[in-house]
Amino acid sequence: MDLTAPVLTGYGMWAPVAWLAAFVAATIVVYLLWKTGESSYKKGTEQGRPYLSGNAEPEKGAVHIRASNLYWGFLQALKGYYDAIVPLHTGILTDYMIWFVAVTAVLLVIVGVLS
Amino acid sequence: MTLADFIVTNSPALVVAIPLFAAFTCPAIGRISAVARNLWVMGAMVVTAAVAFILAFRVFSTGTVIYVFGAAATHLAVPLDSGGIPIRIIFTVDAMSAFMEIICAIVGTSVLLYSLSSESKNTSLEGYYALFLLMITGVFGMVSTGDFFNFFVFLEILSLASAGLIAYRIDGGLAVEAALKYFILSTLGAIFVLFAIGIYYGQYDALNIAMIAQRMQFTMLDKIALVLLVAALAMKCGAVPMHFWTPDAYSMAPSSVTAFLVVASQASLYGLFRVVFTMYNITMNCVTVGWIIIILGVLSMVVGVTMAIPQKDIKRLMAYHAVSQTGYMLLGVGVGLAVLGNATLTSAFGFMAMEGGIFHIFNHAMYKGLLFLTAGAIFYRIGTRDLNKMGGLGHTMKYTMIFFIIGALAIAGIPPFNGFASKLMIYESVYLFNPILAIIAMVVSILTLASFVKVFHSVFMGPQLPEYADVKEAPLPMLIGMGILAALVILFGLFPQPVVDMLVSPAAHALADQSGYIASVLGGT
Amino acid sequence: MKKTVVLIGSLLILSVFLGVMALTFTFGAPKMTDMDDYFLRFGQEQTGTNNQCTSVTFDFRGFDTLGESTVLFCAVIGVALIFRKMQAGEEHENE
Amino acid sequence: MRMSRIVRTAADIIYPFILIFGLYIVAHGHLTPGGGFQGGAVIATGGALVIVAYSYAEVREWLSGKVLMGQEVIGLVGFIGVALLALAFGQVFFFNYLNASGSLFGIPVPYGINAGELNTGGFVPLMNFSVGCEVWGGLTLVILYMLSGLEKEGC
Amino acid sequence: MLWNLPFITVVVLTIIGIVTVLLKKNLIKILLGINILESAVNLFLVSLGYREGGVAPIFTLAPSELMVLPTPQALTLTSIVIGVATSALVLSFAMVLHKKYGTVDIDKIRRLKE
Repeated sequence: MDLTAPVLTGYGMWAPVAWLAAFVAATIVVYLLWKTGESSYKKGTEQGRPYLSGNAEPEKGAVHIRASNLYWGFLQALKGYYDAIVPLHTGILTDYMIWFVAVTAVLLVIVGVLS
Repeated sequence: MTLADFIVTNSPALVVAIPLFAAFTCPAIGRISAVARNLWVMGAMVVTAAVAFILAFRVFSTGTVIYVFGAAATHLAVPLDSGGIPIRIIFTVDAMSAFMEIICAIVGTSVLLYSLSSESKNTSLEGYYALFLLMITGVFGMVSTGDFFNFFVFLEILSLASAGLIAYRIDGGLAVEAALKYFILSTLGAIFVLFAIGIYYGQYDALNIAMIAQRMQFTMLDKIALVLLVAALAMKCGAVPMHFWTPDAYSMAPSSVTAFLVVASQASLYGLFRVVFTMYNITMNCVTVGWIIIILGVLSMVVGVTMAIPQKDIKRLMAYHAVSQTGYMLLGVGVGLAVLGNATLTSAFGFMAMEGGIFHIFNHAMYKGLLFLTAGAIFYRIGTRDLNKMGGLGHTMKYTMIFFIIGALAIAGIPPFNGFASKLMIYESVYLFNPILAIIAMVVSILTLASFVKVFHSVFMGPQLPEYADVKEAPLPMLIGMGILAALVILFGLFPQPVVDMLVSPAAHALADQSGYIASVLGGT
Repeated sequence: MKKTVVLIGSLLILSVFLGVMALTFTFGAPKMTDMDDYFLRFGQEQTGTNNQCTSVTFDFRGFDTLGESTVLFCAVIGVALIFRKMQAGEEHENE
Repeated sequence: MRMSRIVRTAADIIYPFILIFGLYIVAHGHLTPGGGFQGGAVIATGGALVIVAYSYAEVREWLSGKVLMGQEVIGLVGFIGVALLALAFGQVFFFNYLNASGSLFGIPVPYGINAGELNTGGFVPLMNFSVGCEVWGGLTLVILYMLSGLEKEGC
Repeated sequence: MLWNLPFITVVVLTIIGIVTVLLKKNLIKILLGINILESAVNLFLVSLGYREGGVAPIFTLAPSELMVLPTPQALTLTSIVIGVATSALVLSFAMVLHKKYGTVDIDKIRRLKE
């Protein structure tokens, strides 16, 4: 049995090993290109330090971006959707059971009557 | 009869009997010493996994295996004097069941190894391990039984054991609240399932799945029973809009239990597929039911991933992702169901969609279990699940970070990990069925990647925070448990085609082939 | 308000379909009885019990009974875990 | 709190009869209505009567959870062991190897209405006994654990 | 319709149980509703197995050879025990929640949401 045979999806194919070989080759090429550039980087000089337009560098804990600050824009863009979908998750068990019974009823109508 | 023959002959019974016996004796063994208890439980789990692999090998090499409880011979499904009806409880292990058993064996072993150290500091652990083994028993029984009332019994075993384990850490009542929600909902679902069983019994006087399938006429009562079963089992596997118990239960349970709850929910998914494919194959209106499952799947994908993005609790976020990944399986298999009546479409893309969905079950069990275990390791070390309080753990927990990266890339469908292979199969076959569904699936995959980038950044990246300066790496058994799953994720990502050939494609064919299932139980028809 | 409408509607639909179910079955005359006739005819010789309910419960469907005792065991262990005496700091997953 | 002397004396007197009745139901499970679960439930009801008559603290002095848990484990292990013995005999799991074997519970029963013979039933009476033992222990244990939760609650 | 009265009773019991489960706010009453549903299912199973004029399927001094179907009674036995186990677990959950939250009102047990 050929381990590296591709997955034929009927529409295309997927050969992970070949993909990995191409990936490694591309990485080597990129590395060679990167080696050709001459390095003007000097350790321990001003280059190493961040330049915050003259301001003092804040200490480590302050620069860490907390999780709730990420994707603020995404949440704002979809605000209407989230205002609709989040309140559905009321922690009340009764609502959950009403959802269950209502879905059962809707499926009963769909399967029992319409088909 | 040598031991090997004995094990091979009785493997369908032993795969359930060994964990049952170990669970029954666990409270007594726990009295002796903790080491003896751990050795006993781990040995039982390893033996069970070995027997499950033997059974799966037998199934994949020689076809469907049946085991008749209490008959004169293991394969004597239909007594000679009974006029061609099966009267006893029959385990019918076909390729799909063997596939699910492989999943349960792998995840159960690694998760139990993980919990040996993650739960080591708690009280009354013999009860914990007994319930854990009973969960494993429930999954094995659900996926390998061929009797519908027996399926219900194992469903209840799974529900009670899961509820008891979700409430294991009282956690100021939060865990008990989550367990209560999960348990009352699943009890309601189980009552619906029992109603459906009564309907089948009253019509056909049969409890065997093959017998019901052979006598199926799709009357009005069968429609009602189908709806009850589909609703109950879809609720049990956490499909939107019946997914509300999922984030609560997954986030409040101990992480090892959560990683196995994923497999437990997929056992209900297996039950759903078994009902629609084996009991009502083409006697029902495949297009309607297929579209119902597809719509449930699309809703699960979209709502799950969009609800996951603003979450603050890491395990809750992963639980919403579990809902969203369940949608992929429902989508793939639903497409396969919708075109089941049409031979040309089925051969064109129906089987590919089903194979994608079934392969995704395997992959999802692996990488979602891995992600929950990494979340548990982080929680074990720093004592909080709040993403806003984390940061800079990559400096200290390097192996955990590597495992998390593997799992996150796999769930986001980044090549060359295993999530990509199954998602690609789903995308391309679903695109031939309906392009919009494929596009929705791709968008959901992108959102999954975005959400996990957020988690990775806020947990591992950034400067080392002063409060976590002395955090150590997770203990070794936890790392081993995670490593098994991570190695499987990479392995099945690199060599998907052999897996598809050996496991997934036989499973899909066994699922779609109703007459073969009936013939394997009732003899040639 | 919306909730009550959904509730009443689904209850009506459920009652209608369950009523159809109730009127389809005929009480006292089961459609097919072949499996149970087998139990009644051969149960005594094959299991040696006069009580056919017991023979079905413990012999023909004995595995269900094992699962049923397992369910009771699950409940007992679950209750024992709920009411166990917890040591300090055990309530969180933290070491 | 413990109840009055009348209730306690009545419970003392009634409990043996409940025990005998439950054991009768268990033992004749394969001949008459009843069986392991019913008999075990009856005996557990007697246990509940005693626990209600005397106070929880008093009952815990003679009756520890370990004993009941051991009883339940013995019942379950006996059940699955009786079923697993069939494998040891080279038979199928849950095969009724004792029926019509002439040995214990092994008298063959022909088809038809008969007066009932206690020494029949294959392994069904053994399973009845083990299940009765398990249900007896389990239900009493549930009551005891719930009362312990109440005690901790302080009400 | 009188000969179908048991099945109609099953429907009535089911609706009563679902209404109890969905409308009551007390956890204990919700559990009672679930128990009503379980008894409805048990009645359904048992009445499915009834045969006109049949006696209990026990051959010990049986009055006649015409007996009702034994299987539904076995299934009912199993589901009864499962119901007992369910009730025990839910009641202990309710006790712990009452101890921790100070209430069994299902509207107030909602610390886990969104």
